[in-house]
Formats: sequence, C-alpha cells, structure tokens
Amino acid sequence: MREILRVENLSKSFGKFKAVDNVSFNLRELEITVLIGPNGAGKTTLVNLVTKKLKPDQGRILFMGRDITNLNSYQITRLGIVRTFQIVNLFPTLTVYENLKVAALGSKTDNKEIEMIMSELRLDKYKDVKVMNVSFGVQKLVELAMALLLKPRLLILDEPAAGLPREDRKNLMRILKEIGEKITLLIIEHDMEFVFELAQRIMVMNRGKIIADGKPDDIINNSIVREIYLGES
Amino acid sequence: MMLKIESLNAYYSRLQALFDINLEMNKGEIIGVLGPNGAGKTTLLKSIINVEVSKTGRILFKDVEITTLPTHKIASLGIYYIPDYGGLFPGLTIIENLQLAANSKYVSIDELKEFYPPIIDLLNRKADSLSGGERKIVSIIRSIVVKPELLLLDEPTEGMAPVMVDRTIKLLKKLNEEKNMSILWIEPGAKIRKVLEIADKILILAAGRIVYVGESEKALKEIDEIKKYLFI
Amino acid sequence: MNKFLRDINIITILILSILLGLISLTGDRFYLYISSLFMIYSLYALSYNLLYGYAKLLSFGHGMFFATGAYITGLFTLRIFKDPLIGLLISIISTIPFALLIGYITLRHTKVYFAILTLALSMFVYAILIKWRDVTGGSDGLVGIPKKGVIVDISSPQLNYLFILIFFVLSSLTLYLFINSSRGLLIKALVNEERLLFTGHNVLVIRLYAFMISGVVAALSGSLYAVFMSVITPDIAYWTFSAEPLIMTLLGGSDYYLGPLLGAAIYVSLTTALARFAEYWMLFLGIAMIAIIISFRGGVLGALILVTTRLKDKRLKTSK
Amino acid sequence: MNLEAFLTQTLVGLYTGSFYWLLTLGLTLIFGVTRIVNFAHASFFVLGSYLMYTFYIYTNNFILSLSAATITTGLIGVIFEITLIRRVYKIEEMYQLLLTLGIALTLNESQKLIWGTSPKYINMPELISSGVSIGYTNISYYSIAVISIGLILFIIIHIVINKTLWGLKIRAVWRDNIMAQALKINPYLIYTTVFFIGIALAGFGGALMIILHPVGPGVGDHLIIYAFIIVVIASLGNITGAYITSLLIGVISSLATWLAPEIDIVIIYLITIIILLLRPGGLFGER
Repeated sequence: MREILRVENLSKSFGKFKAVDNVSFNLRELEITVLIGPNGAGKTTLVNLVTKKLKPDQGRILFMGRDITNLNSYQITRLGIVRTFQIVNLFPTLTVYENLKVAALGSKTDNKEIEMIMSELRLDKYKDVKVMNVSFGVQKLVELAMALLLKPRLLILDEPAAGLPREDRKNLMRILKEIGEKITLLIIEHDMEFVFELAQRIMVMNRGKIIADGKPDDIINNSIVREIYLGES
Repeated sequence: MMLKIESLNAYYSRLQALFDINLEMNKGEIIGVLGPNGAGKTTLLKSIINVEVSKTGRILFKDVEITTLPTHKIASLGIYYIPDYGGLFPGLTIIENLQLAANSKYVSIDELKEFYPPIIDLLNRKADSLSGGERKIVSIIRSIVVKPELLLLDEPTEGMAPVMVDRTIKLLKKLNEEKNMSILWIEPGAKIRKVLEIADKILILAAGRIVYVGESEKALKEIDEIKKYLFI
Repeated sequence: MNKFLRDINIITILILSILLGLISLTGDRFYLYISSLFMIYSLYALSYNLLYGYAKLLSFGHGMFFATGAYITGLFTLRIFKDPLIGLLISIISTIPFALLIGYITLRHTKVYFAILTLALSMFVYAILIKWRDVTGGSDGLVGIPKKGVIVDISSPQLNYLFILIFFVLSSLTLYLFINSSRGLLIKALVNEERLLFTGHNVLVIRLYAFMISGVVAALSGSLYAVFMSVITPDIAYWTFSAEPLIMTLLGGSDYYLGPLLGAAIYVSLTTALARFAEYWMLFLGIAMIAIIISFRGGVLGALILVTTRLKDKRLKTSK
Repeated sequence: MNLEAFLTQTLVGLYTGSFYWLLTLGLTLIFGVTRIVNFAHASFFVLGSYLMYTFYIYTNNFILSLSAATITTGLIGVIFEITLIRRVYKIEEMYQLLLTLGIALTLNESQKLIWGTSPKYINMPELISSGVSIGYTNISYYSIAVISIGLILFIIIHIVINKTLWGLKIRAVWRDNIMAQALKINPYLIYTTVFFIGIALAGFGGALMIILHPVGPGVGDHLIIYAFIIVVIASLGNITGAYITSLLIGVISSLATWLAPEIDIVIIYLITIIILLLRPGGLFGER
C-alpha cells in the first residue's frame, strides 16, 4: 500500500512536560489505523500537531510526499487532511444545512452532494434546525458529514464514539467501515470493542511516545500494552 | 456515613457523562474507583465538589446535603479535592501553596517532614518548577495542612515512576490511618492491583455507569472478570 | 424570485420604504428631518451589526468610517468637484482601502484588544480631524457642504429626502442579500473560528471582508449625513459616537437583520422626543443597555418575537 | 529648547501620569482578579471628583472630604459589583465590556443630572500656590505630593499582593479559581473586596485631581481612553507595567503639548498604535 502521511521526529512540550516526544510514523493509503493509549498519552496533541492546531517544537510532516510542516490549518485541510474533534465543534447558531454548506464551500463542493450526504446519514429531517437544538448523536453525524464534504484523502477522527449510546456506536461503526473503503482513516478511540472491530492497524501511545504499532492481534498480546492497560508485567 | 450519593446523573453541556450513580462511603474507608478513559471517573469527583458539571440527584456529606452548595462551602465542610494535575498554584512557591491551605502565614513544617522529608528542599521553589511526580505528591502532602475528613483523588499516581507510586500509596494509607481521612480514589484500570493493596472497596465505572462494586478480597478473586470491564 | 418576495425581512424593508416615501409627500420639514436621520442611522447601525451580530467583532471605533465617509464627501465637494452624488461615490470607493488597512492592523487582535485598538484608532482619526485645521477645519469642522451640484441638485428638502431614501432602500436590501449569500454564510460562521479554520477557510480574510463591507456602508451613511446636514464636526469621530450604533443594535436586537433598524427608530425618536425635555436622554439609553445585557440580550425585536410566538403557541393549545 | 522648561514639563507630566496611575491601578487590579475590563472606571474617577467637590462645600475640610469621597466612591462601586457585574463573571467578555459601558453611560449622565453641565472645581490657593520654583515656573508641593502618593501606593500594593496572606489569596484566585475554592477561598468575597479597593482608588484619584483641574461632563469619556491606552500598552493586568506606562504617557503627552502643541494628542495615539503593532501583547507582556 502506498504511503500517504509521513511524520518525522515530531516533538511538542508544554513547559517541562513532553506531550509528544520525538514521534515518527507513517500512514498507508486506505488502511484504517487506530491510535490508542491512556489519558495524557499525547494522542490528541499528536493530531493537533499534524493538523497544525499546535505548532511543533521540532519535526517534519509530509503529506503525499509534500512537506506541510509550515502550512496553516486551513491550507492543510484544503490539501485533504480533515479532522473531527473530541467535543462536538460546530457552528451552533447555524442550521444543519448551513453547517454542511460551510464545509462544502471549503472544498468547492456543489450543493447536490450536500443533499446526497444528508440523505445517506439520514440528516434530511434536521435540514433547517439549528445544530444547537439537535441531539448529541445528530451533532456527531453532522461532524462526520462536514468532514466528508471536505473531500478528505486522510480523515482523522478524535474519539468519534465518545458519548454515543451503544446502538449509535454500531451504526457509526458501519458507516466508518464504508468510508474506510474510499478514505484513509486515523481514529483515536478508547472503546476497545470499537477499536478491534475497525482497526486494521493499531498504534499505542504512552507518555508521548509510540510504544507499539502493528496488527490488532499482535497488540492484544503485546506485553507492554497489557501492562499499560492491565498493570500486568 | 461519610458520603452518600443518590441516583446521580451528570452532564457536560448536552452530553451525559454519568448515569444513575449510587454510592455509600463510611467514615475511614478507602474506595478505589477504576475504569477506562472517558468512563466518567473525573466527572464523579467534579460533581461532588460541584464544578463544571450540571447534575440531577442528591449528594450528602455527613448527612448534610451539598448537591448545590458552592465549591468553597463544600471544601469548608471538610472535603479536599486533588485534580489529576495536582492543583498546586503555578507561579506560587510551595510554602505559599501551603500557607493558602493553612489559611495562615505560619505553617508547621515538622509534621509534613515526617510524612515526606524531601519537602524541605522544595519549600521555596515555584510549583511549576517541580516535576509532575513531585507536584502530585506535594499536593497530597498539602492535605495534612488542609485537614479534610474526605480526600478526593484524581489519578494521584498517574505518570509516576513505580518507586514513587509505592511511596504515594504508603502515604495515602498513613493519611488514612493517622489523620483518619476517608479517601475516594480514582485510578485508570491499569492500577487495579496497586489500588487493591490499600482500598477497602473498589468500584468500576464504564461508559458512565457503575458496572462492578466489591470488597477488595472479593475483587481480588474476581479480578479476571473485572478486567473485562477495563480492557476488551 | 418568489422566495425573494416571500422573505419577511425584504417585505418589511419594502413596506417601510413605501411608508417613508409617503412621508416625503407630506413635505412636513420636521418629519422629513427625523425620517432622514432615521434612515442614515439605520444604515450606520446595520453596517455595525454586520460586525457585531454576524462577525462577532466588538468594535468601539466604527465612527471612524462614518466620519471619513462624511469628511471625504465634504472635502471633495467643497474643494475638488461640486457634486453630492460624485462626492458620495468617491468616499465609498476611497473607504475600501482605508477599511482594509484598519482591518489589517486590528483584526489580528482578539476580543478586548480588538475593541480597545479600534477605539484608539478612531481617536487617532479624531485627533487628526481636530488638529489638521487647514484641511479639516479643526473643531469647527466643514461648513456649507453643497447639495446643489453639477450633476444632481438636491437642494430642495424633498429631493434630498428621496436621495437618502434611494440609498437607504438599495443598500439595506443589498446588505441583506449579501448576508444571505454564501459569503455571508462564512461571516456568520465566524461564531466558531477554530472550526472555520478546519473547514479550509482563511478566517482572517473572512473577517477582513466583513470589516470592509461594514466600513463601506458606514462611510455611505456618513456621507449621506454630510450632504444632509451640510455641516460636519469632528464629534462624529469621537468614540462616544462609535458607541451609538452599538446601542441602537443592542436596543433593536443584534440577532436579527432588522434589529438595528428598529433600534435606530427607537433611538431617533427617543433623542428627538426626550431632547426637548432634557439633555439627559442618554441616561435612559445607559439604563436600557444595562437591562438588555443583564436580562434580555435579544433586544426589543427579540422580545416582540418571543411574545408573538408565545401567543401563537397559546392559540394552538386552545384550538386543540 | 531649555533645560528648565524641560524639567518643568517633565514634572507636570509626572503628576498627570500619577493621576493616570490612580486611574489605571484599579482598572488593572480589577482586571487581574476578575478578568473584567471596567469601561466605567473613569466615570468612577470623575464621581470621586464630584463627591470631593460636594463634601468640601459642606465640610470645608480637605482631608475629611478626601476620605469621604474615596470611601463613598468605593461603596458605590461595590453596589454595582454586587447587583450587576457579579452576574456576568461567567459569560462572554464581550457582554462584560458592554455592561460596564452601560454603567459608564448611566454614571456620566446621572452626574450631569446631579452636578449640572458647568465645570466644577475647588479653589484652594493655599494648597497649590506654595511650592518649589524652577526659574519662572512654580511646581506646587501639592503636585509633588501627588507624585509621591502615586509612588507610595505602588509600593504598598506590591507589599499587599506579594507579602500578605490576603494578597496570596488574590493571586490564588487569579491563577486557578477552582483550586482556590477547593481550598475554602470564597472568590466572590475576593472579587467584591478588589472592586472596592480598585474603585475607591479611582475615587481617591478623582478627589485629588479636582484641586488642580476643573471637572465637568466629558472628562470621564476622555480619561477612559487614556486609561485603556495605558493598560493595553502595559499589557492588561500588569501592575508594574501600568505604573511605568502611566508616568510615561503622562510625561510624553506633557512634553508633546509643549514641543508640538498642534499635534500632541496625535502623537499619543500614534505611539499606541505603533507599540501594539510591534508588541500585540503590550510592552510588559506575559505578566
């Protein structure tokens, strides 16, 4: 599989605390990679660095062979690295449709596709409702729809299942599997059921470093990982 | 009865983080709360001291309802909350941090020394110049000055070197025995064995619900079953 | 087009302009006077709410655009070419680069800093108007700004009134259409700048865009004011005058396009009515402002809408 | 340009600056602790002047009126804090600014209502006539006193903030509000006290100023701009910065009026804009 993202020696510290400590990895096209690790392991920080929400202290980021280390978030988004957020992060005072429209404008997508995605994700009935008035589950779907409208080549999802009831998780899993056929996915997730259902590859982070990286089965049996999660040694 | 929680539901804005939590804690008890990330452990503590979360249900401390009291009143009743970052004031020296806790310019160091000798060398350093581990242990030491009856700990040993972890746990036991503080103690699942060393009872949170409660001996026997809740 | 005509805001604007048109027929100088003021302030407030209500930018220096608009028109018609219409167009055009410059300086700052920086800049403009006597006439300002020009002659009150009315209708409609265009949508999306950034939009450019449009419309209202009054003084650059559209917007309701219009209406009637009894009418505005911030941020229009919907619900319930 | 005049102007600048300091000190304290930018601060300053004027008319006692004016202003400030400002601590700063603007308008207009529109001043020749004379010009002991009071206040505030337990609590609330509460500190008590002190200081400044400058409508509108400019240049919340910048602006403006009267205020605003362009965070950024 062709490499789509390459990260070289990426580091970020807050004061004395090394949130991301000289991390290197690469993502392969159309492979669903899940990033796991305990609280404060640096997962979200890593994503923030890749999408330039934060400036790295050092390191290089290449996307499809192009150095994007010094680009702004909006430029990176336009190149096709799209992310969602841990806490739903939308335009509360705008309607569902308007939210999607903003995304569509960001990628010069025409309105037909908005309609299509809305019906795919069963959002039609909320079309003209302000997002601040729809349920949390629906907001999560709007997040996803926006992400797709941005025509991502690499889609980064930060805890997509967080706060969703079981049945919604199942539904989300189904959708993500479909998306995974066409788009490279990098997912931060804690729900292990979710993780092992989806992941083709798992990266484990702890204390700012990637300490394990491989096929799911290898990860389950990886002693370090078991120690981190179960205190076994 | 030290702490009593009745059918507590807690929310961050629209998102529900805790579902129908019930908990009873006796004087002098150490209760460990374990669970995977995002299970709502921190939310539990924050609902007790009434910050950042909106909630329904009742919380009683020594039979006094504290559900809606302002945080500083709850603290005055004898509850001391230590957040996962320790909660020392950055930019203030350790001694200043202790003075605030004692609500006086004069803090007797001797006792602190007995619990944690290295404190002496830290007194005049700024809190943010301490290492993560030091910061957390000092914030626990600070409780000696605060003199609470109930200690709320959010992952006190997280990010500590193994040696420090053991030291901290001994410290907690000592506080529990000599300063008769009851302790509600949160840790990630990985720490379960450590927690069981001194906890009287453990409680597993998953996706905002209590999925397991048990005396420590019982829990030790059932540990493999418990792990299912924590991983896979 | 149908959709266009069914839109409540547009209908309201059209009806309003017809009513305003009818007033001109009466020819009553007093009514003409206050309705002209109303129209000018409305544009001023509308332009302000594009920043405050839609782009979520709190500016305390909006008067600098009103003032430059007025002064450019004044100076141009007095010194260079004697015609109100051309003077007006000139000031609109020359405001574009000015607004862009000011925007470039201020928009990289956030909330409070932005507010105070715009304040300082408008006071800078004020200082120049005061001090650069031989051009701006200092504190005496400009006198005798011509209504009778080479191209248009609006020296009769009625014509002057219609002149203002035309610009009022045109610009309030275009501004509304702009806000509902996709560009306008992006401006509304400034409520969550981080998200906007991660949907591939350059936030600074969008802010700058909103700032420029707002500045231009403010300048237009300013130059209408100059032609209408034919006397202008630096006071219109003083920060308190920048606070006035803000107050109108809050009064009327910043969440609604027509809010500032209503605000301006209340404002003008208050000032004219109360000013006859006391010069302390500003006191009422101050209190009103406190009340709005503390109790009801929707403003008067918000309150009206709330009440009517409540009543509707009641009727529905009773009918069931 | 002769040295003598230069010295005089600098001194004049220093005491004008000291008045600015009395104004910005409270503004800075209040912002530092409550994060509220108090648009009404200058209006309280002027309120101090008016109260001083009234009290003096009745008592004819300088010290008595001064203290009365100071305390009364502070108390009125507290009333506003408890009844209005307290409601907006937790909401968008945009609305905080707007609320205090509303309060400013209300105060200014009610002052017009109570004390009329004609400028008020207290005529106390014995206070301002005697002094040291530099050549032809005479610097009154009073203005020298004002300068020293400013300096003394600067020192006192530093001691209070850095050395006393109460100051420690202020810093705690400012650094980490929630942890402060977890340590039994009632933030609202701190807020109210800080408001009292901050506003009282403004009143004090106003009361001192009316001896040298008549006070009337519009003075507040003018002063708040200077106050804002100063705190922004000094970076909001920085007390030392506020003191230095106050004196600096005072001196610069006084020298400007002397050397280039035709463009004096232009210079001030120009400096502000340039500084904020070069250092968006202000001169004393990162507290």
